[in-house]
Amino acid sequence: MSLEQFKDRNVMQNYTYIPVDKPPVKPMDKFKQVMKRTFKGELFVGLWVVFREMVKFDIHTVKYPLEKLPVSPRYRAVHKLYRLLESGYERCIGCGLCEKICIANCIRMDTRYDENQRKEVTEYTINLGRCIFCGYCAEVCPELAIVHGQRYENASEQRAHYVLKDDMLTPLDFLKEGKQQEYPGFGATSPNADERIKKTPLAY
Amino acid sequence: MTFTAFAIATLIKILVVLGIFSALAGFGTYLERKVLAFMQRRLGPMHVGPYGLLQVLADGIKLFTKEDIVPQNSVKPIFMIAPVIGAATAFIALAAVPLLPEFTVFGVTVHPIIADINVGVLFVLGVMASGLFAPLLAGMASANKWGLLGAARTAIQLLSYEVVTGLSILAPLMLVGSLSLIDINNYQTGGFTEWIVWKQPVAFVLFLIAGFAETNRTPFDLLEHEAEIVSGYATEYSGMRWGMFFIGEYANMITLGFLASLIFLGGFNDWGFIPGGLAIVLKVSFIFFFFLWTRAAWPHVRPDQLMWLCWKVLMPIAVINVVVTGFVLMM
Amino acid sequence: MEHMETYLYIALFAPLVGSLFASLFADKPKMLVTGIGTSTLLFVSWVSSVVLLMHVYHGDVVHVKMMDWIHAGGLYIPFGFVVDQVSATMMFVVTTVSTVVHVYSIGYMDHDRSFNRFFAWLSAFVFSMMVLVMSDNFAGLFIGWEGVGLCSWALIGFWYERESASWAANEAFIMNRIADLGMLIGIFLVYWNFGSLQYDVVFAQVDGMDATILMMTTAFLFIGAMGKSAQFPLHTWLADAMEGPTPVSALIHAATMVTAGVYLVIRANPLYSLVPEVSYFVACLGAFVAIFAASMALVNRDLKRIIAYSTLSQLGYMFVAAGLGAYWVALFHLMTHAFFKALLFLGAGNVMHAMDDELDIFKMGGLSKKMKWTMIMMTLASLALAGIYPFAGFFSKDKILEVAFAGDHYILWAILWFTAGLTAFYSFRLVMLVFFGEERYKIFGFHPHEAYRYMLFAMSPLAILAVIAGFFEHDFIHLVSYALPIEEYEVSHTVFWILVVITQGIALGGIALAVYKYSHGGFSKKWEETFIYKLLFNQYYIPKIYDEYICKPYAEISTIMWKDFDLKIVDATVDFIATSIYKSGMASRVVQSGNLSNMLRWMGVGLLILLVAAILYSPVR
Amino acid sequence: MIETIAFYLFSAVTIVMFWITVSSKNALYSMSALAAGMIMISGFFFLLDADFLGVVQIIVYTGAVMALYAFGMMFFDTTREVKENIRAPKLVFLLSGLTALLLVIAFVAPIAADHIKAFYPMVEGVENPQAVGVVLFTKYLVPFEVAAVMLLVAMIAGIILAGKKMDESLTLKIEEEFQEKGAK
Amino acid sequence: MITLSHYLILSAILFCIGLYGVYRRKNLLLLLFSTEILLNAANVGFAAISKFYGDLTGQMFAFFIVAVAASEVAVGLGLMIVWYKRRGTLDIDTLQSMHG
Repeated sequence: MSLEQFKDRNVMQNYTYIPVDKPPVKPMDKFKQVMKRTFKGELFVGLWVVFREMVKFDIHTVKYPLEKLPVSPRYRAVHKLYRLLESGYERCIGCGLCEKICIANCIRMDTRYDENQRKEVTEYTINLGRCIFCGYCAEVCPELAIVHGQRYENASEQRAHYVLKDDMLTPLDFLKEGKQQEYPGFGATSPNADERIKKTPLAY
Repeated sequence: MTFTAFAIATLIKILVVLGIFSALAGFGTYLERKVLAFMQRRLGPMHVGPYGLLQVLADGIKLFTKEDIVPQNSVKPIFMIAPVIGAATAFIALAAVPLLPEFTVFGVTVHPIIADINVGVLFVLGVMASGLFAPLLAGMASANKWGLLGAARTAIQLLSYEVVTGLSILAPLMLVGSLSLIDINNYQTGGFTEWIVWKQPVAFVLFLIAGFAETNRTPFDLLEHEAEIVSGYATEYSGMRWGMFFIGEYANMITLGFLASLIFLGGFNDWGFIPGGLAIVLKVSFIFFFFLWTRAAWPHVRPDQLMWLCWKVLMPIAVINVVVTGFVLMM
Repeated sequence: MEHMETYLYIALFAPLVGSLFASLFADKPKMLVTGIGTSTLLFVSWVSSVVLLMHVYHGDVVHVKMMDWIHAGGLYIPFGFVVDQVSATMMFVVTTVSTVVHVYSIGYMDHDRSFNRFFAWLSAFVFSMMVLVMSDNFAGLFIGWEGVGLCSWALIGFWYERESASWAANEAFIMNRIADLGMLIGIFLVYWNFGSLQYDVVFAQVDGMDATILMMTTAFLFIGAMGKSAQFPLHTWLADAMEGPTPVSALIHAATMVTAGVYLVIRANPLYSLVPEVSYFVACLGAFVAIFAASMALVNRDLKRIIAYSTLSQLGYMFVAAGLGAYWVALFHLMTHAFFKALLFLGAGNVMHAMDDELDIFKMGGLSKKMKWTMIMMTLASLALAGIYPFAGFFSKDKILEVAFAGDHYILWAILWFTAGLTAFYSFRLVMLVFFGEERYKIFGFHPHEAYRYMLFAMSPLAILAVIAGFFEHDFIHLVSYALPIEEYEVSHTVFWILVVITQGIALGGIALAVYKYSHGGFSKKWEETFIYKLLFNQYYIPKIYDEYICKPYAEISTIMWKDFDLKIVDATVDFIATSIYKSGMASRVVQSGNLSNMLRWMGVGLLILLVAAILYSPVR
Repeated sequence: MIETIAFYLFSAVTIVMFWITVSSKNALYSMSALAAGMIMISGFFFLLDADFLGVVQIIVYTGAVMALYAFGMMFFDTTREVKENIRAPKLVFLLSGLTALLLVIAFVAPIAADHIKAFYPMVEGVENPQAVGVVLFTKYLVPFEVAAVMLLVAMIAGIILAGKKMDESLTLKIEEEFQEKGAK
Repeated sequence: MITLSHYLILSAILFCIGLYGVYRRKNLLLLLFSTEILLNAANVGFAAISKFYGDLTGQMFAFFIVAVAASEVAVGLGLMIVWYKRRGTLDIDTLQSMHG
């Protein structure tokens, strides 16, 4: 299944509206309904449908551990923390917006001023056990430093594994190999963002 | 035949039937999962063995090795006995069912029926009816409100549908004039056109519907309706005790398949070029498949709909069928 | 024959239907429809009776068996009806008189509160009477017998608010019960000896019977007849029964019920004819009552009582005839008497109505101007009663005298002959005092008026019959000859004519005396001082004697029995039993704890005892 | 041989089961034991060649009657311990023991023997259900119909009794209930 | 060899077990259980006599007893439900509002 198919969210043409009558109340009406449903063959329609599917053998099973379905780019799975491409520093500027906005209270950060009087992030944890993957943190981040990744298999044997910053931060060698893709997904600006910006009075 | 020979033969038959049908019951679960999966565009068990064939074995091992949990407040002896009743009644019911035509092995003619009693049909029905004690006692003994609800549903559902079963089977019995399943089978020796189902289509449909209720299958599986009462009477069960309920249920399904085949579908008579032994296996298989088929196709009913269906629709139809049959026979 | 049965049932049950219909409205205010309805149904019954009479005229008999009434062990009593010549005559008489009386009563009871109830009872009476005369066995006869008694009781006491009326009703009823006991014994004797109660079965076996048994049977049956027909000494109730409404007196106490005794003797004639002793006693008693009652009628001042005594007297005549074996004569006199006596009573009813229920004839007089038609009809009836040619009474009464003379019973003949004179006298005394002479009613402030026109019309058939009934003598003889023995009396022509002349003479003499005396102011007062007058006026002191020598000692004995025997012995015994049971119940009450468990255990104890008994006394051991 | 074994086996099981039924304090034990005993009784019927009766015993007693009782137990909340105030237990033992003794004596002593005559003798070669049917629908037709009517009446009575509003009785009303009604 | 006496004695014993239950039980439901035992004991006796005298009358009686038992359960249970709804207990000792 290609990505384009996935992006097409217009599913309305496939909807079938089922008219719902009031359920019968009187015993005679109930009996009529049963008779109607019995002899109209609705029951056999059901039987036929499943039998047809069995014979057609049109299996839709994804052998999951062996094959996986593609994930939408805007999928909100485990977070990623990005680095600056040039310097390899973390993008996070320690503004603390993500900590403030997190409704599950799962982000925790400690900051201090370093010797250059720049803000330095000393501790940064996201408790994935509590996270509800709402995406607010990614949306609020001014630097695109925290984004949602595609990794949805996060089973583990220890709770401690759920808070490891290192798992989320792009490894340096990875960065050097140029594998850190610029994030187009959730929280990123849309491709046509410039067109959609309304000019403010200040711009004049 | 001497007493000893008789005893030995019977013992062997019992063992064979027990073994085969236990295995069949296990295999039934595999079949069910596969068929349901295919009908739902799935593959079903695939990983254990080729095409998941060894899944049965895996499940068996799992059930046997699981911890046997007995809740503290339950009535322990009865809690422990209840699943046994379920399995035992299912197999006892099989005792009076002629499974295959007579055949000869090593020069010995074998009657593939453990006990040929002349009230065979009634015996089978009676024993299957007393199988209701398994879920009933299980639910009542397990000190669990879902269990109790399941037990209550057992009482009303099985008790009510017993009536329909009995009445629906009465009309064919009137035609044949005997309660022995072998006599009923012999009545239909004439071939395809002689099947009782052509003479008693209404009875056949009623018998099947009631059979669904008696064996506690969808669309009438209210005793363990997952969406409503967790797992009904089996909520507190685990391990092999839980498994025994299912062996009983599948054995009952097979018994019912045999009954329907023998009474309505020509039994183990030769069917055209197909020899009788194979014919009945085919018929039973079809009925078994039909059980799975409906499970895939049809939704549950509500308990009140179930009772309504039994007493206000099926039973009157059954009575009318019996009366009409009686009049026709008199004329 | 089939449709004859239908007529029979119609004649029998039409009055019953009328009675039931009227009784539906018994507690409602007057509804004319009850009167008209019952009268119509009675007319229907009358028509049926006439048809039956025509049918049996040539000797046929209609006999139906309606149902098996009692069939227990050896006792078998079918319930059937027979219409032979005797009962057809009776039916004709009964339905005729009662139809007339019903129509008459619509006018007579016009202003009565219990109009509907009256007709319910009256029709019920007719039904009972029909059962009595139509029954083909003694049991049915007895039912009718008791039925007419009951209706008579209810009708005498119709105005039960009056003490005298209810007293008279009870008296009549009790007297009749005493007599009925005798009758019942007679019926038992019949069943005991003949093995059946069917008339034909019984009468067929009469010949071989023991004379004593026959005598006892007939005697006891006659006791019943005496009660019903108010013969001496059970006669007192009839005069008192005049408390009832006048139509009732006309129907029950003149025409029908009181003649039931005569009917019984006629019906049982095969028995009586075999027992000359009893028959002769019957005749003697009849003659005695004839003169005895007539003598009392001579002096009585009460309009209805005079007629009642005359009824008694005429019943005496009938018994003489019956006792002498001339049953058909008795029946004939019964019929003619019914017509003119009913007419007389109905006329008296008119007079009473006119005089606001005043009965003393000395307060009347000169009513002929106001009530011409009533006067004419009552005079006709009185002439018939007196036996003047050509009125109906002449034929029947003269026949009785002839029978008595021909049978060599000269004393009886003499008594009857004298009585005929008395009869003529007192009937015309009544007519004179009521209708002629000075108009004394004005002194007492009465305003008499003639009765309703339709009442007079209703009476007219009776008047006509009272005049002409006698001319049907030969037809009557022909009719009853199929059922009753007809004997030719050997009286020579000369003797016959002499007898006629003598009888007519004394009757006319009596009339002449009465007319002469009472048109000239009546007898003087000094007559009232004589012993004879007092004796007669007080009815021979018989009511007093009954009261003194029967009622009072009986009351005393009753008191003694009540105080000494009943209270001290019977009650004490019963109380002792009750108390002991009560006490034992109190004592054993605790056993009944209501606890199911305990009861089950008691049951177990019982089972144990039974088991022990079963093992010890097993019959198959 | 096998009959003897079966008889003694069934007897032992039945007696034990029934004893549990009458003596157990746990109602569920009682019910289960009773049901088991009933099935064993049907075993006796099969031994006695009364096949049809045996099947009827299973279907009616274990299938219907005991299930109804179980249903009742759920109604009455008696699936657990039953508290019973037993009075005079010795008397109970004495009574039933004596009865047992007497009955056994009565049956051992040939009191009833040799006096019974077969009115409807079993015919050789006719199967039991058939024979039963013939007798039931000829000689015992009227009782059979009466029994059918009785069952119908009982069914209606059961439905009516267990139905709504039947627990409100005017005659058995407790004083407070009246006042309660009046207050409304 | 099993004779009639065996069955009759068995029947007697079962009957007395039932009797014991009837005497002892205070709970109405359990009391009814005991009565079922009584009926079944009688049924065994009937069936045995039926067999050993070759007469079907015994079985007929047993059938009617079964019918009676079924009716008894239907009505009895209905009555008990009514009683339980009113009183909240099935103890017989509470069931004596009519003691003398």
